Amino acid sequence: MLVVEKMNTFYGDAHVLFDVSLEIREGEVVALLGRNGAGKTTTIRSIMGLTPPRTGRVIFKGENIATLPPYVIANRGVGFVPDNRRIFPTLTVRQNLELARKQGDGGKNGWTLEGIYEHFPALKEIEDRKGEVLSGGEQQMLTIARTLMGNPDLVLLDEPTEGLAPIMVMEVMKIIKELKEKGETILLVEQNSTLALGISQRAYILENGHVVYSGPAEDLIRNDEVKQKYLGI
Amino acid sequence: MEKKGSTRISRRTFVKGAAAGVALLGSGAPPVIRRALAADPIYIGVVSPASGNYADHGMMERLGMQMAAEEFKDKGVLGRPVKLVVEDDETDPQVAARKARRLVEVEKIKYLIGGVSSSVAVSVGEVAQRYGALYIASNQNSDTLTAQYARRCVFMVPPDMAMALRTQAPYLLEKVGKRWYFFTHDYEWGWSGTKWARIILQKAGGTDLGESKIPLNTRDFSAFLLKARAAKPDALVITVGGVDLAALMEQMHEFGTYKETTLVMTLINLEDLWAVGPGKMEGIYWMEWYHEIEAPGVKEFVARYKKRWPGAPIPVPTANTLNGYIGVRELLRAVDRAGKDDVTAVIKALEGHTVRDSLKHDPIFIREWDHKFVWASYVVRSKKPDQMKDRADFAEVVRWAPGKDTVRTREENPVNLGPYPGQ
Amino acid sequence: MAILMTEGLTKNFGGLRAVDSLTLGIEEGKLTSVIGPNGAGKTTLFNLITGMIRPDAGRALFHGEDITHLPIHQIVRRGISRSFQILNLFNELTLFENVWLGVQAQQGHGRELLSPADALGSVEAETHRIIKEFGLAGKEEVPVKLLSYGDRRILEITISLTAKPSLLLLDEPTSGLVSEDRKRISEFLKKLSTRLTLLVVEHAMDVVLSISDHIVVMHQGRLLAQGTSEEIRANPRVQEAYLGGQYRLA
Amino acid sequence: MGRGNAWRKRLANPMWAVFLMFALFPYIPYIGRYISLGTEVVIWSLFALGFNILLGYTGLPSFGHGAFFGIGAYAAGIYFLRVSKGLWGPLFMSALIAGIAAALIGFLVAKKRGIYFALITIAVSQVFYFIAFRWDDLTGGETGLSGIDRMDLGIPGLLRIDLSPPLTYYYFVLAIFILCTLLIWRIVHSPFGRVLQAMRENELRASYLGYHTAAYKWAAFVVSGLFSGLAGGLYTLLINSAFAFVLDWTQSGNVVMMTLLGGGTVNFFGPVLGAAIFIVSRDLLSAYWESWMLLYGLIFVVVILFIPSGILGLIGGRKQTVLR
Amino acid sequence: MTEFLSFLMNGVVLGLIFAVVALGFTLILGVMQVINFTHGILFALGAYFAFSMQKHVGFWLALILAPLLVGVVGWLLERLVIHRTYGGNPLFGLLLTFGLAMALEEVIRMVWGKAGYSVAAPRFAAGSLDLGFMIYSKYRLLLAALAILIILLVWLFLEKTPYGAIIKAGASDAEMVMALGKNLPRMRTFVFAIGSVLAGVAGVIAAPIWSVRPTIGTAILMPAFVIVVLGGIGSFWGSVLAGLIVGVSTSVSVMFWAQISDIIPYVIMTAVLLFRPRGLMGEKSVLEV
Repeated sequence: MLVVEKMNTFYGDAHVLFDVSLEIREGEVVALLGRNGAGKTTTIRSIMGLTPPRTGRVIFKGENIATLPPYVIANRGVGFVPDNRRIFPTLTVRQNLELARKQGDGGKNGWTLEGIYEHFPALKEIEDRKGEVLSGGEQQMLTIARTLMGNPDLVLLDEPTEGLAPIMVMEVMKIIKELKEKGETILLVEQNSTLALGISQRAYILENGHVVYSGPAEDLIRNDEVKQKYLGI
Repeated sequence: MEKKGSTRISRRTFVKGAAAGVALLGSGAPPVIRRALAADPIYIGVVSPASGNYADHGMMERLGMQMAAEEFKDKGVLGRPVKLVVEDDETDPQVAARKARRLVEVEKIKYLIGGVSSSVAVSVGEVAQRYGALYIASNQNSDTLTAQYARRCVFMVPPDMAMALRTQAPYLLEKVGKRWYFFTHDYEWGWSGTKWARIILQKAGGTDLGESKIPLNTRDFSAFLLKARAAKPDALVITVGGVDLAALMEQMHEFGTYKETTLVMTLINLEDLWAVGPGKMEGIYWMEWYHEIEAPGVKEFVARYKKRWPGAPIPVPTANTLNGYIGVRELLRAVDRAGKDDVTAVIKALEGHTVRDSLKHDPIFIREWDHKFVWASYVVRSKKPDQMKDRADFAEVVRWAPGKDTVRTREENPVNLGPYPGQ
Repeated sequence: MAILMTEGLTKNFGGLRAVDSLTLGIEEGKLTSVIGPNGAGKTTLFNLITGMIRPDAGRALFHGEDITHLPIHQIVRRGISRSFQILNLFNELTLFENVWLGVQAQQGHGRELLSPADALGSVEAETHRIIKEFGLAGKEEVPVKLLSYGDRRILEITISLTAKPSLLLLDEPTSGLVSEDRKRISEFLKKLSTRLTLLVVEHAMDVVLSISDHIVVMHQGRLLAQGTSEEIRANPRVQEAYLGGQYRLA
Repeated sequence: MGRGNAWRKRLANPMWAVFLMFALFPYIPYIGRYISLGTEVVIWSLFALGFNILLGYTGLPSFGHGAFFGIGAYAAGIYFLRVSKGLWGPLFMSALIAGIAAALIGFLVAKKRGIYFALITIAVSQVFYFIAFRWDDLTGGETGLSGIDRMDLGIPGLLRIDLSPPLTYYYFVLAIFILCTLLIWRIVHSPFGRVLQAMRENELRASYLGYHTAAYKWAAFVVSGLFSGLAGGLYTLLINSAFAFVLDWTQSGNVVMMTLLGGGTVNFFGPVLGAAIFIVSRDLLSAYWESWMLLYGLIFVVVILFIPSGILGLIGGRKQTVLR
Repeated sequence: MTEFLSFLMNGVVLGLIFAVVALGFTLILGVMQVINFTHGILFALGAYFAFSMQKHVGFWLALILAPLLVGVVGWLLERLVIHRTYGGNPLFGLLLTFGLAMALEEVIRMVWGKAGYSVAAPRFAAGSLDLGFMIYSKYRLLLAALAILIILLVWLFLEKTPYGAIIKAGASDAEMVMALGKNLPRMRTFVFAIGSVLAGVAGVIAAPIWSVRPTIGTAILMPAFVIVVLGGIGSFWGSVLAGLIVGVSTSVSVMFWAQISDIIPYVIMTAVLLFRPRGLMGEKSVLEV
């Protein structure tokens, strides 16, 4: 579904991603691991067109989207869940969700507002509250739900458990698992590699902007040497 | 009510024509005479607003200046052709000074004319004095140009505010009443209007109901109008000009102020009335000049204007036009009288001179000790829209006073002009 | 004796309590590490201590003096310096100039308006000395934005040392570095800890466990546990609560 | 010496060429006749150089610097007319009073940065504009002050130079300009000047090195105000008058534009080039086309869109850092 | 007392016009972070368009058409040049629009001439009305009603429509809006056009009382600017409140000390900024670096 070929990305003059190549197949959950500053978030931003790659190709559903503006990429079916939630603080929960709705139905799961509320009953209860007053867990749930409202074919999930209480971490992981079961295609960026590997089929490791490892998740779980070297565990 | 659609289309072509005319005078003369005029031209530098608050006034004065210059097209002055060089002062004294310096310093021009706002006149006068050039302030009315800012190299064409009020105030006391309220534009010119009015009012034992000082660039006058209304004056004596006046008149109309009290403008220009349009203000104005007065030569002058500037934004000459015309004409005549192209000689030729064809009811006398042009001015009463015979026919003249009766005397305004340039 | 004490330090961001009544003592001469998941409040703690933001409650004492409301430069002059997780350098200036500015600040020449900056011999000499000490010699004239990431990481620490602090706060000094560089930094930190007190936020557990005299574990703005490497490794609360049973400490 | 020359390389020194060009200006055919335009260019160059201490070196976009120029202009005029007729007195006062005003305003803005800094400086300069218009007893209101003579330069009994001819005044202004330029050059290359550049690059880091950044910004503001005020004083003596119009916010915009146009963010002499182009082109344009403002405004647009680092930046300077 | 009431009333009317202008200004500033110096010119264009149209189409139609035309001008400006400054240093936008404003003012002079014109108030609203406690201009009452209506419409638009939600979201996190599939460039153009329409409509309704001149744009710009900063960037009710404060303080100070009436807004603004840098109701200050 998504093929990233030799992507090079810069921040100003600084070269951040070096020939990054990835592949995600339909219905797969792929983990993207690595230390802080390894380039995980930049990879996601580059795919999304927020920090467009200078060279390389991003093939989504057979078309190169590397040079398209982010809103076109989003409308082609890529969903983005940012790492620091980025709820719109002045809008209510409901407005946050409705905002993300797209024209046409698209997407195989056909998420609607009702469907979202059914799936995230907690959000229904707080639908008239403004984004700025939500707790961290509520915000995280909302940001995932908001992306689902766009009925994406591919979800880019950036550090969904960051800064959450353990109980919320479990909650969020449960949601991701459910999404996986519903057949969503997911690229999951996580600090917590144990958690991420637990639900992924395959994994990539980034180190200083280079892909240094790729392979099935089960292999990586057993490969202590690689984990020690690149993930510090 | 507004019928400007047709004039506006022709306006741009008109402006173009006017600009071309200014650039090169004398070129249309017959070949023989042109050979005679082959000498260096006499240049006059015009520093006049083409942008800024008084742009419309500037346009009107330039039309008059050019008419005067064209009178010398055939014979020239001292056998030399006449050229006007026009610079935009942007209604900004600093820019005006820069332009004036440029004219004097680079173009070596000896004669300057123009200046609608008093600050511009002061700054250009300053340049003229420093460089030993001659400056004719064509259209500013503040008293100070012939008092604290009086200079040997500066002449002032229009009547000043002392003359305005000494012409108008007696009429008001006689016909309107003795309870006055004042609107004063809060700067030099505004103060002098109210000052002279108050002096006359006090002498006549009238009641001074107070004053609102109106800051420059006021857009909303409603507060002042309400305050004035509360005082219930017989006459609301207004010395407000420029940008702000149109808005003031508009709002007086809106608040119906003219129904409750008589509005008195200590100075109004036809340009301002034209901008506001007929029927917006009823009252008594002082005007320097009016194109309908029955003085010798006025009809001919108006006809000439209409012929020369068929597409002009205002179809009749205004006081600004007249002053521009008189300024350039008298300057050139003075050069001719002096017999040489020399500033001191021309100043001397202007000083003490009397001009018979003034287009007003009395001749102009150019006083040698303060360089003031002493001539008449007029009190007019507005016409109702249905009485107007055309759109420019705003008023009827109700009184005039000769300049010599209203101008300040030497005792009132002792000034010393200093030495002649180069002495 | 604690060189730095925080007493009930609290900071809220909107509805989020980033640092929650944190009371902590940092021992003089030791290397203390602060660990905890992203969002635990570590960087906020650094910002509070160094005067970048003001706490909503509580205070920080340095050598017994309340520094809570001092401006940044005053705190720096009292001997607290820091590095940043996200590189915070003068990017358009050269490496030399970056260090030079720090040395000049320390020597107090900044108020001289009319003397040529190039003539400050002592600043220049000290700058060269420091650049050499940190193994950056030869790159003096390179604009910082063109340096390699590793060099910039090292410069980030170098420049914070020019203030000659007695307490140095390092926010993820090895963030984004490759293994060799990380080793270089850990050794360097170890050496450094013999000269001054260090407070380090770090994610790389290998670094943390090998260099720390003392480890502080934060979670959700609170102090979860503290102790030596061994104690933390053995602490069931840390294992249970912070690591949620799913993390595994090496 | 050796290492610090990075700073120097960045500003390859065309100073002597600039001085020489100005010195020879009156002898250039045709435009050399226009001495007072030349004088104006020199004065505005000084103003822009002073301003650039803030914009180019400290990275603070003051959008109200016309206020200091105007305050200097009035200070010179008022001192001359009210206190004492002299040459140095008014000039000294113009720098001093503008410096004091800058010290007061600097107090308000020293902790601000970026656009926010611009906003407050615009607002404050407007207050001075209105004061100049309203306080007629002091400032002459709308009519301004005039009759401010240029007194002779000299030591009593020894030397007298009459400054009233435009040419002698031109060289007098040029002499002051050269002195001030050397001084400003010195300041931006002093330890202090480097702290300013450090703050421009990264204010937070500068304060973590132990610099009291607010105090440095304040000082930069005051120094910049002093030179701007002196330029205003020289201007008053040039036009022998002072008007409230100099305090208008469009004037403040003009000095920003001059500085950017020439390349003040990349080169010490950018402001000088900018001032020269700005003033001369304005003079020429307005002499030949009534609607010159149209072209003038569009030049702004073109400069911002296509050569934001100014002309010297285009020719090849360090990538500009202030504006992006 | 009656006198004071009339001054207050005037201040309110003045403040409402200011508020409409400032709302457009703050919308553009809040969403695009551009300090739009052309806003005054857009106001002036509204007045001039209305002046040219009213003779042919009457007051009400001009009230609709003129602002729309201004919106088109704003749309063009944004598409052609202003959008290029987004995301860069805000100073660029400021200087660019500064130059554009200069050029456009000259265009007004070239098209409509240098002189001013008066604009007639609609006949049904001419003259004054006896309110019992005071006599007041009918047109001003109409103007106040229109201004309030416009303010409410803008509020409803921002609060109750999906477009409003997108605009508000875009003001707080433009990138995220884009990542959710919204065409941000188009939305920004749209917001610029809406801001222009607001400036234009304020120009239309203010024209009959201020008359039109090429310089009215410059004259309205500084008050708008003060109001936006005073009220807090991007704050809807902040702008309305600050508009009223500026209007009322200007008007009422005339009663006591007319000379300072135009300094007062700046003094209030400076004082507020000293103690509350984000303005009266600013939630987040986009201007603080």
